[in-house]
Amino acid sequence: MENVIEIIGIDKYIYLSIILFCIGVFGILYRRNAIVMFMCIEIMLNSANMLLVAFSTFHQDAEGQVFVFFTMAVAAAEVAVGLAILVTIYRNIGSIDIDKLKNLKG
Amino acid sequence: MIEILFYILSTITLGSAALTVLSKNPIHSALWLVVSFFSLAGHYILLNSQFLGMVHIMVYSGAIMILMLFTIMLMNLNISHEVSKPFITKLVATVAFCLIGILMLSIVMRGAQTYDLQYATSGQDFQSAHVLGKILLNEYVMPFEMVAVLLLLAMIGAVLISKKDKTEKGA
Amino acid sequence: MNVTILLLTLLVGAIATYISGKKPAAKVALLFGLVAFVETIVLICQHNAGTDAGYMTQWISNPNIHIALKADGLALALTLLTTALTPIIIFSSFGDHIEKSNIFYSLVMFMSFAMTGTFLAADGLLYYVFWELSLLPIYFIALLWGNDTFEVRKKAILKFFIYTFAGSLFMLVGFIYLYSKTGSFLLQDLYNARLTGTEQYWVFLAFFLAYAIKIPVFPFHTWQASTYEKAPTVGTMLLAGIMLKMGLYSVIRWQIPITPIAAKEVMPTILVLSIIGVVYGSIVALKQANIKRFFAYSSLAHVGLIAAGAYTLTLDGMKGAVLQMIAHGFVIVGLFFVGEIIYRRYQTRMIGEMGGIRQQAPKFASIFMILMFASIGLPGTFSFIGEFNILYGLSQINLWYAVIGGTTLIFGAFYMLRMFQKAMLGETNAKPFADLNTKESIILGVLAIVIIFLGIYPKPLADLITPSLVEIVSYIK
Amino acid sequence: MDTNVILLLLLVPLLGSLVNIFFGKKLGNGSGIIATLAVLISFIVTVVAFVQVNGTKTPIQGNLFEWIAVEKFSISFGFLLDQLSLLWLLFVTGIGTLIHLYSTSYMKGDENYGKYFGYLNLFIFFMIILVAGSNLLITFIGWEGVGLCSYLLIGFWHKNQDYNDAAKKAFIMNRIGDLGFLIGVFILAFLFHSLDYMTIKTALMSGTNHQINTWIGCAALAIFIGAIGKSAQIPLYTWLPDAMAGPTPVSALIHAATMVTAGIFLITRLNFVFDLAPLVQDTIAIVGAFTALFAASIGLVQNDIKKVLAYSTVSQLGLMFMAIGFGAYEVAVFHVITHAFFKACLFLGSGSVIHAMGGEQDMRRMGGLDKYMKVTYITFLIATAAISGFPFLSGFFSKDEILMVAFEHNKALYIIGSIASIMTAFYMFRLVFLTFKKGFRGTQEQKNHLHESPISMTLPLIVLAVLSIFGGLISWPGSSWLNQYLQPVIVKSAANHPHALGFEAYMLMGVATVGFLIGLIWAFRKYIQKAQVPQEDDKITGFHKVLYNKYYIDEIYDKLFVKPIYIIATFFRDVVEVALSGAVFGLGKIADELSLQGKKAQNGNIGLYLFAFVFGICLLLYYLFIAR
Repeated sequence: MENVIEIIGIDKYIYLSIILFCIGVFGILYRRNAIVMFMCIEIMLNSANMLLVAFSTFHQDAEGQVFVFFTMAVAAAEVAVGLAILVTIYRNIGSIDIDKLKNLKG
Repeated sequence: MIEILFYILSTITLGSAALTVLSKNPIHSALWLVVSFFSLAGHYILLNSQFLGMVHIMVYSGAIMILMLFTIMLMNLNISHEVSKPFITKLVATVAFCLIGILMLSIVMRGAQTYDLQYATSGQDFQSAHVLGKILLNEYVMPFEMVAVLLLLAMIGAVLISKKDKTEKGA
Repeated sequence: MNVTILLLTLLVGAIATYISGKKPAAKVALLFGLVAFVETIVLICQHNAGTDAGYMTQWISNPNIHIALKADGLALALTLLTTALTPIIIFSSFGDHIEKSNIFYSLVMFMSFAMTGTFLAADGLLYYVFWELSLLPIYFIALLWGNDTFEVRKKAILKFFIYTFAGSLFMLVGFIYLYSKTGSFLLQDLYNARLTGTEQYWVFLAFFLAYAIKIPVFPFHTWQASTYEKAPTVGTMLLAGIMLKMGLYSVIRWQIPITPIAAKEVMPTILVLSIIGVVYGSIVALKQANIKRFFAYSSLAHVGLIAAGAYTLTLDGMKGAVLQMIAHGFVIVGLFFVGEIIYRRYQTRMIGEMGGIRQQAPKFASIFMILMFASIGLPGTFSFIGEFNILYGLSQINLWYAVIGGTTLIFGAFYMLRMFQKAMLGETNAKPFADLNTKESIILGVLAIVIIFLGIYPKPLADLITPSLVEIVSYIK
Repeated sequence: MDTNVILLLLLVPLLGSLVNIFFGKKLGNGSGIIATLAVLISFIVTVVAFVQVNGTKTPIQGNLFEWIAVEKFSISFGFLLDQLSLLWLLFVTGIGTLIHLYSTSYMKGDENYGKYFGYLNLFIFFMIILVAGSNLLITFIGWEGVGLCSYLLIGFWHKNQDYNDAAKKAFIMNRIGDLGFLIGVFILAFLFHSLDYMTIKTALMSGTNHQINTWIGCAALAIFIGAIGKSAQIPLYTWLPDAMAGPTPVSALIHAATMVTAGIFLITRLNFVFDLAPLVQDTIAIVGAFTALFAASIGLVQNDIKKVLAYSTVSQLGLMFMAIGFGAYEVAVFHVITHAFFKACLFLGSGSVIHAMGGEQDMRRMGGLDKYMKVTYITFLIATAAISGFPFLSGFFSKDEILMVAFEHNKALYIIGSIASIMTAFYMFRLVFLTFKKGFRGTQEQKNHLHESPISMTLPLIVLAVLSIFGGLISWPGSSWLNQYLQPVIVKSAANHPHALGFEAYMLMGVATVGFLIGLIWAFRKYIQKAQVPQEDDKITGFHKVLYNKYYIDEIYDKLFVKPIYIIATFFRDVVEVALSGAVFGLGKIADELSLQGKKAQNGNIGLYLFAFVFGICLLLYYLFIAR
């Protein structure tokens, strides 16, 4: 089977993941709904994941994919805890608008 | 043929990601994100990482997104009562987006000119579930176990955090 | 016997004083102070006989830090100053009512320990630790037992603490840089570090900030007068008598030999600063109303001259500086004690509220006069030896330094005599002034004898310090 | 043996001083006797040493121990008793003994009687160190030491703040000179790597090193400044008249006979240095001449008996400096000695008068005292005649020699010196006439109190008067014993060539005598024939007032130096100190302010943090990948 990456070109994957990542960044800056921001974080994580997979294929090495594995696990844990926190916040102040979370004032 | 497939998938990925960000309604965002994740899984399969693609669908589209949707519904956020940010914020967000995008792209492009890319073709099997499993349980057994503990802890933590503090309320 | 025993004596003294309780605290402290003094004498005798009393052992292997104590003549001379003045200072406060006296005297002993350690340390980090350790007791002594209301003195004392501490941090940075270059904090290794001119320049500056504030060199002196004023007299004596000398000693021991090239380059600037300090301190002293502030500014002038001597980088200037350090230590402790004696009788430190004391207390007046003339460097007193050496060293560099620095002769006489006239002379004061009691006579008598004896026969001390200084000068060349 | 002589010489007065200071109260009147004996012993020792040195022609030398060591040389506690120092010691201890004796009566009843003698003995001790030191720094000990004693004795009655001011002024002005001295020491040390008189002399005599001449000049100038301070020359003379605040015997001993001549001594001691600095010598001569004239003109109108004598001292010292400036060291020394005799006599005589008058010093309140105090009057008259240049008294010879030397070198300075001499004759006889002649102008109470002083006071007067008469014999014109005696010490002397007493010399003597007569007659006409009495202070006008107020020099110094220093001191204290302190606090304030501003950025707005975060990442990326 021919190497897919050779046909498409690793650079295309890099560009794709960069743009995806930037969309994630943009979302985080653009939105103020905490859950949507979470989603954006997932997008960013996924862009990194995809690059890992692409390079794993590029180098014909499985280790990159192992890391994707771990990333997913960490992401899952993160989402679980993060959402729990959000729920608590919502329960306390009735909103998950991050502009209202100003208790971190110095 | 594969290239076309790649471009189609990429378009779906980027488009749905953008719609995730831009949708007013969080539920729509979530749904668009699911689309994005599915397309990413498509990329994985395109890259011959079928196992990873499946895991991705299960974890992200299955577990994580369901979790999020549930949360949204729990909070009754289906209507878009999010106050949109002021114009200046949006502008700055766009500027930041362009800036970081251009920066990263230019870095990569500069790099691309100088590197002579060598595509490795060993022909060996390196990404089947069989191989991955062996690596995970040999070389990476320690982190693997750690991840298990992490997930357990995350679960306990999530339960603990979201639990209503009865004693405090009672007092 | 080696120097660790001396240090341990002082440390144990501090602990024992604390444990002993309020009543006997002063006596216990005095006892340990005297023991330490005797030990110092023994050490000096040993040193003169040719035995090395130094001590060295690894402390931490990585980073490479040693407990290294170097007991050469220079260090021993300054140790002698510390251990000689400590009992005197402790004894001078006998009979004063001091709250929680065990803590107080314990802090005094601890400070003596830290300062002795600073003088003896031959490892950069150990030295730095001692250096900072000595700051803590004086901070508490001044803060808790000082004059004026707590809020007022807190401001002054905190300024002093932060100021000196901030300066020392630069020194620490300097040491860390040196360590990264040489892989050792040992004095000898640092001496042998071959630094380039620019590196030396920065290290020199880092050290200079620490020392200039401690000494203090004009214009880093602003903590001095207010701290002296607010601290209790015991604290002021410790500060002016010994602690200032830490800075001056360090200049000679650490700064100059480690960074000789930079020192040579910067020398004129620092000499000018020091000499400005001499003139400036003298002039400001003229118009001081509080006797402690007055002595503080006179100290500024004297210390400026000492710093100038140290920075001449010549054997004569440095020798003069060391001798003058010791002389100034004795004299200024005596003068502050004189101020304290007046305060005990009149409950004032304002020079304007004194006057006409000589008539009532001739003994006191005589000793005050001896101290005063010692302070202005009359030949035959110890101060003259140092002053002469310093001015001679300065004159060998550029005569004008000696001329301007020499104005201390004139200004010193001017402000001192003016103060003496206002405080002591004139019509008999209406308020009674009891002449010296036995304790006070002993203290002042001892100081006066030391000052005059060493003024006539300074050779033992000069011989003690000369070989070390010759070695240091050899690093400069 | 030599060391023992030196130790004996030094330690006896020191011991006397310590005993008197520590046990003075217990000794009572005994302290005066002890002190006098101590000086007497020193005098005897000096005489013995003098006889020995005069016989063997080799100086007595001794080093006690090493004192200060610097890199290139060391300074020992060494003493040198050669012809010059022995000569000086002779009259220091000799006159010292007499004045101690005088003081035992004069100070009787003072509450600090013991301390007074302690200080006086201490002074003798330091004076011996000054004179006998074998190197410059030992001399400097004495130099500062006598200044200290002068301070202590001027301010002896320390209840009076004016006296204390005078003492302080004396010490500080001396210190200005001392700085000059020290600078001179440094230059000499730099040039010769030694401070030993002998070593420097040898180095200079053998040396062919001509490029050091400028430095030699500087050293000479610096040392001359030291001498100016101690010997009260322009511009540092104002302390000496004020120093009259001390007890009169002190004025006689310290401020007339011994200490103030230390400047002459020092320059004579270092004559080999000054010989190489002709410019400095010229300066000395000019300064001396002008001081002589200046002080004499002030002396013309003073009404305080001691002030007149003080200005006369300054004037006479000026003449000595003039002689030194011409390189005629032995002439100056000669005048020092004769001056010591007659000026001590004058001061002691005035002390006797003041004693009799119960502390009154204003001549306008005196008059007609010759009837009450015969001995004082006669001795005073003799001394006055001597100082004014009455032919064949001691002052006539010494002053005449100075003027002769001046005539040889510089006619203008000769004229100035002569005018000063005429003025001297005038004000001295004015003093005598106002004090001793005509009727008594004081209160009745004072008149009843008038009495001749006791024998312990008149004896010194008589001895000194005799010395004033015959003191001139030691340097009889033409065959001077003094010149020969001092020959080993003085390298090159202007007066060394045996001047045959030619016509010129006789003519000058004649002129001097005429000058003396002019002064005498002027005073006689004014105060005896016309019986004038000086006006009260507030009636004095015109130039007379300027003179009476000493050309306002004190006021000028006050405005020019003292006041500005106080202003600067206040400025430093109130402005600079506050500013510096503010700068330090300012650093703290800046930190405080920064943190306040920084706190505002930490406003809890997560959106803002995120923006900052992203832009920070952008910067980092830019820096890491593009900028480098």
